[in-house]
Amino acid sequence: MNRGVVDGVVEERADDVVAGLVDGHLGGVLDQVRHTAMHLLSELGQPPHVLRLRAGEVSVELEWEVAPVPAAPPAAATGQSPAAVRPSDDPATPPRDAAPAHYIDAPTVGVFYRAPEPGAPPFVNPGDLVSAGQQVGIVEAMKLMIPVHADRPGRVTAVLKENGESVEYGEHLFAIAPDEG
Amino acid sequence: MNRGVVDGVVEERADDVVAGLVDGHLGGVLDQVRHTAMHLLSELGQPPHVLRLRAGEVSVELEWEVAPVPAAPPAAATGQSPAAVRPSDDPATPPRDAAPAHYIDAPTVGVFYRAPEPGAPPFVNPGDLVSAGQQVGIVEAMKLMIPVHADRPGRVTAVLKENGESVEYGEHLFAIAPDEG
Amino acid sequence: MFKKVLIANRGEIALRVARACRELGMQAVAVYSTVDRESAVVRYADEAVHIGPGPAKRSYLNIAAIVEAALQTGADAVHPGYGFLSEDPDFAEVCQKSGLVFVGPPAEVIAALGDKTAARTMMAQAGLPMLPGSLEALPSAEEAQRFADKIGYPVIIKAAAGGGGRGMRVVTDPGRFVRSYQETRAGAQALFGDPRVYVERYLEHARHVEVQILADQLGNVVHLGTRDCTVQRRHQKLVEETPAPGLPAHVLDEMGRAAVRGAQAAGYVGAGTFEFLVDADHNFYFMEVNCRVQVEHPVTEAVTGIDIVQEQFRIAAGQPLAMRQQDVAIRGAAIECRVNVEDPGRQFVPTPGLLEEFEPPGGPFVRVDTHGYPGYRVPAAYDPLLAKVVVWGPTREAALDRMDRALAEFRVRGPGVCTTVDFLRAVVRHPQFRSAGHSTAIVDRILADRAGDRPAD
Amino acid sequence: MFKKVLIANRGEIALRVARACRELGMQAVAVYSTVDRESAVVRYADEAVHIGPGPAKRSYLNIAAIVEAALQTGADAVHPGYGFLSEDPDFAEVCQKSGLVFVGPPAEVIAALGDKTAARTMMAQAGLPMLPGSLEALPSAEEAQRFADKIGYPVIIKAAAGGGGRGMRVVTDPGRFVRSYQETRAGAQALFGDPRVYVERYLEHARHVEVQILADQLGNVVHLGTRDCTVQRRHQKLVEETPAPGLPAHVLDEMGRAAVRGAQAAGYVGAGTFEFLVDADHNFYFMEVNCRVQVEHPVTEAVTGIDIVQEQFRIAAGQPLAMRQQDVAIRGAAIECRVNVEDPGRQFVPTPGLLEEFEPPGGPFVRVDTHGYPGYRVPAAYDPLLAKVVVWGPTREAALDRMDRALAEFRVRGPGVCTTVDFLRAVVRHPQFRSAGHSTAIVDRILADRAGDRPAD
Repeated sequence: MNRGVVDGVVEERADDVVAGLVDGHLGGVLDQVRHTAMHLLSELGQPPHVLRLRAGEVSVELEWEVAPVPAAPPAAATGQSPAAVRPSDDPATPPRDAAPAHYIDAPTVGVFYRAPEPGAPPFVNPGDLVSAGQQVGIVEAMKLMIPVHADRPGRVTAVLKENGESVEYGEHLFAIAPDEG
Repeated sequence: MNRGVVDGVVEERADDVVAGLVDGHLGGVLDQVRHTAMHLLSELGQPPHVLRLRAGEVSVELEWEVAPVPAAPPAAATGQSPAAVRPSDDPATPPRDAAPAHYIDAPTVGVFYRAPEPGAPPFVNPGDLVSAGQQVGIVEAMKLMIPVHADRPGRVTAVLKENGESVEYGEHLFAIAPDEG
Repeated sequence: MFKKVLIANRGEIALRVARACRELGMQAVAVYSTVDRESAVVRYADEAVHIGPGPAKRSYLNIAAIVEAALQTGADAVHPGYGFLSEDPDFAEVCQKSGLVFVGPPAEVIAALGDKTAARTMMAQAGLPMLPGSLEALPSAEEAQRFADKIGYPVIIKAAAGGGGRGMRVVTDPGRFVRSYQETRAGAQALFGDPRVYVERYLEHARHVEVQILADQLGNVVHLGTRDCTVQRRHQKLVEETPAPGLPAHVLDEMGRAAVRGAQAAGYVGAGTFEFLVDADHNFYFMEVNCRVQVEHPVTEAVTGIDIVQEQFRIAAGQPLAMRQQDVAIRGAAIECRVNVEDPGRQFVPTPGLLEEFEPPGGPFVRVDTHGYPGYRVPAAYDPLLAKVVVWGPTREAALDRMDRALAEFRVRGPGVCTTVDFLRAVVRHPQFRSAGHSTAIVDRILADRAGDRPAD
Repeated sequence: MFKKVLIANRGEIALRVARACRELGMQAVAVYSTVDRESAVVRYADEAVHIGPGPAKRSYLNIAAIVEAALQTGADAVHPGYGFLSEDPDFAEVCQKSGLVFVGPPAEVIAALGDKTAARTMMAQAGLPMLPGSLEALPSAEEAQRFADKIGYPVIIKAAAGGGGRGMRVVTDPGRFVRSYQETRAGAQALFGDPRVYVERYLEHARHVEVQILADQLGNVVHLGTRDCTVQRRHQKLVEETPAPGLPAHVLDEMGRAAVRGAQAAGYVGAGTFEFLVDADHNFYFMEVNCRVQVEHPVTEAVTGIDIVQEQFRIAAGQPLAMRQQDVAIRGAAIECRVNVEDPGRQFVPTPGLLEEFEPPGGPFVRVDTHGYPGYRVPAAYDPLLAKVVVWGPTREAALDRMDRALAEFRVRGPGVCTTVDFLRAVVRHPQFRSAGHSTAIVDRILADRAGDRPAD
């Protein structure tokens, strides 16, 4: 599960709000702002640690302290308290600018092979550039040779499984970095 | 489930207040802002440690001292929010100085009688002053006449059960106000 | 017995099988799809293998992935549960070829009984009573119509490759026969990739009664009595009970003996179910054989004291049956209610979601099989069965009172989550059900009554 | 039957009784102390009355408050459960005088059997086997010593008003007899307000075996077989099972018949238990009668299919027993483990508190009786029993394997909360227990073993 830090900002054109104030609809604006805030939170796959929302004269600002994860939270608690589901996002760490590593995963349960046949050179090695769709490995399941393809171009930064190793569905096989070359 | 100390501040520049008082508008805004803040809190799955809410000249700022979050018990997962469990968070309410009403409760399950015997005048009536230890009623359980005593001096402000009414253990029988006379 | 068993299923039955493994001292391997990562059996089993994404086609129906998982974990047997691959002869065969014991009948038996016309022929030869109908598929509309006219209407047109109530059409008006025939063939082609259909007399208001059998590899077969599964909605069973109420003992005995004959004729091995239709005069007719453990097997366990899943393992391990027919004693009555996450008020639309509160019933003579737990998020990807509440009583009446008590105790709460608990209570309280005078029509009647009560929404 | 029943108890047994009320179509009234405000039976019952503060003396032992609550709510019967007022003849009498049916034996029967010397005399006259001992209280130390010397050491000095293992002393050395005699008298005076003591031969390594009986108001008495309660710690039962293992069938039958004779002699009415000690040669000796439903009654229900609490109500309502002795059939074996909130690692100190996580076991042939639920706060005021896990199996071995499986499933977690689950697993896995070669010494042995394993803390 990706655990980034989100920072949401929404703006409305101030004159609408001023109009709202003049018409004495400030409560309505407040409601709109509140609803927008909740809506935003509900849409974020990941709870933010800061939320700032301003609509002209009306603004909301929320900050969540990063709480330590309760030891073995009861199942009932999981997914309910935003802070609880985030292990240890350190607020000190600046938001990453570098794109996170991308992985090529096992398409099925089976045995992972790096080369088309025993003795042959591997499809790819660390440092190689790969293009989208290029075959980078094989997973054998019940005598079926299922090709593993790169789903995007990039540079192979790591091979995460041994040749001939058993893998489950979805296990990371390769790490890929977008190529800046 | 106390999640920490609450620190509520409401900032208003005096002239705004005057302005508010003059057109009576600001007071309404203040209320709306407060309600919006409480509403917002009640909607958040996880209490923030900072909440700032501004509407025009009115702003609310709340900060919670962060306490380690205990694993929420399933029971607490029933939509309870800090606001819901701590109504006293309301920053707009001044701390009460008036002592809360005191109650004299039923000492057992039984039938409540206000008078020593049928036709006799009641031990006490609303408005009466009572002294600590004074008998104010009877609860009959299995032919046992169990006296009800005032456990502190004060003025009877209300009789909360009818003569001859069935009561459970601990039910309020009388309301007592400390006597300022 | 086996050292390690891979459970090729999910939900409550996967947990049920894992419990049997524990009790028999065998390790259990769970397989799971991505959305089942948090499922009860995954945290229960000794090992768990992630075999694919949510869609069953790529996980619980993915033969290669499952067999591969079994080989990787060193399992020596595979239990298929019910549904999914449990009656897929190819899966059984691949397991056998891969050196894994498939806990179920041999592939060829599954194949033979899976073809409804072949099964009908086999059982007719074994002397089981049949509804008037064609033993062969009827390839031409004319031939089929002639046949239907002969046996008399209403008739039902069924897919040879069908089963479980899918791909059937009832015809009352001879004038509409040809059209229905063509529709059914088209549907059969679409559903099962096999257009063959056959025709038989249709019974209205029949009771669905099935017989549980156990057959070992040495040819010993016993039956464990009957189950009535008449309370259905769109061919989905909601309430099952044993013994089948309102039928004379000699009829129940005849059905049991017929099932045993049929199993012997088919060379059946394992736990299986023979389904019959019973008409108002207590005549019974063979319908089909289910080559798996049934959802409703616990009611039979409750009255016989026989653990059917454990017996499946013993049989698969080559052990002879421990009991003879005269050792099988039926005590009292048992009822099962299937609690689904569905909203009966909205045509039983599934209502998956997070179970914030989950407290199943307990106490005397109550058994609950469920994969639910507080905090479990019911995925939308699979069938809505959440829990089976099973009660036993010395009499059917006592069991019904107990079921009503138990259902009332069931606490399930979560955003957007509904269950069928209240609806099931309405069923077990319904006078027609209590008097065992019900037919397959009872669910629609209750729904109509409730619709009457409910303000239109 | 009754219209409304007041349940004069708390915890799992109050819920057990409330369930029986539901199943029999009777309304249930719960009574609760302040600390039990959130208890399961309060939310389960049709009505609940707050009868007093936490201390039992002012709530669950408060006769006036409970009877008053019954009258206020219009109850026509009172079920006392076990413990608290269940064997208090005064309570039974006040109920009767107040027009409430007391679900238990008549007050005078409770009184007669509550006096251990009177009970011993009665049962000796009824021909039940007795340990060599005094039928009368022995008022003087000299007389008592003479008697002890006659029957031979070791002897045990017991309070006439005692029971449940309280107020007893074992004497091995005749030289210490007089001192122990005086200590026991003093203790009896303090505990029961009655100094009378008697002396009997003391059996070491005996088995505790009891017989469950049912007696109606017409004098019909049946027994429901035996229960072995040998696994105890400080006279507190931890594990119970039926039938009592390792005893020949004819001995079990004799014990059953003896209990029936004793019940008839006492004019017993209701459900009751006759406790015996059994020595290594399978001789059994009458100990005492419990005039209430036992904590461990579910194991008997599991093998007989008879709902003992429902039978209590039928008997109290004046109905004749529905079964004769020959109708009582014992099927298989059943075991109960008492799960307490205690820390076995710290001399079983109680560990009450909030149950953040609470998931009892389920599945085939498992029954759980508990008042626990997720979010329940176990109060410190009462006994630490949280749940009873009961399993059934066709054999004792199968039941033991199932119990191990079930205990492993039990999830209880909360700040400071410990349970005896792991300790109970150690018991049911212990070779001496599995071979039924255990005596009352087994608990201390296991504790010693575990102390050895555990790093000192």
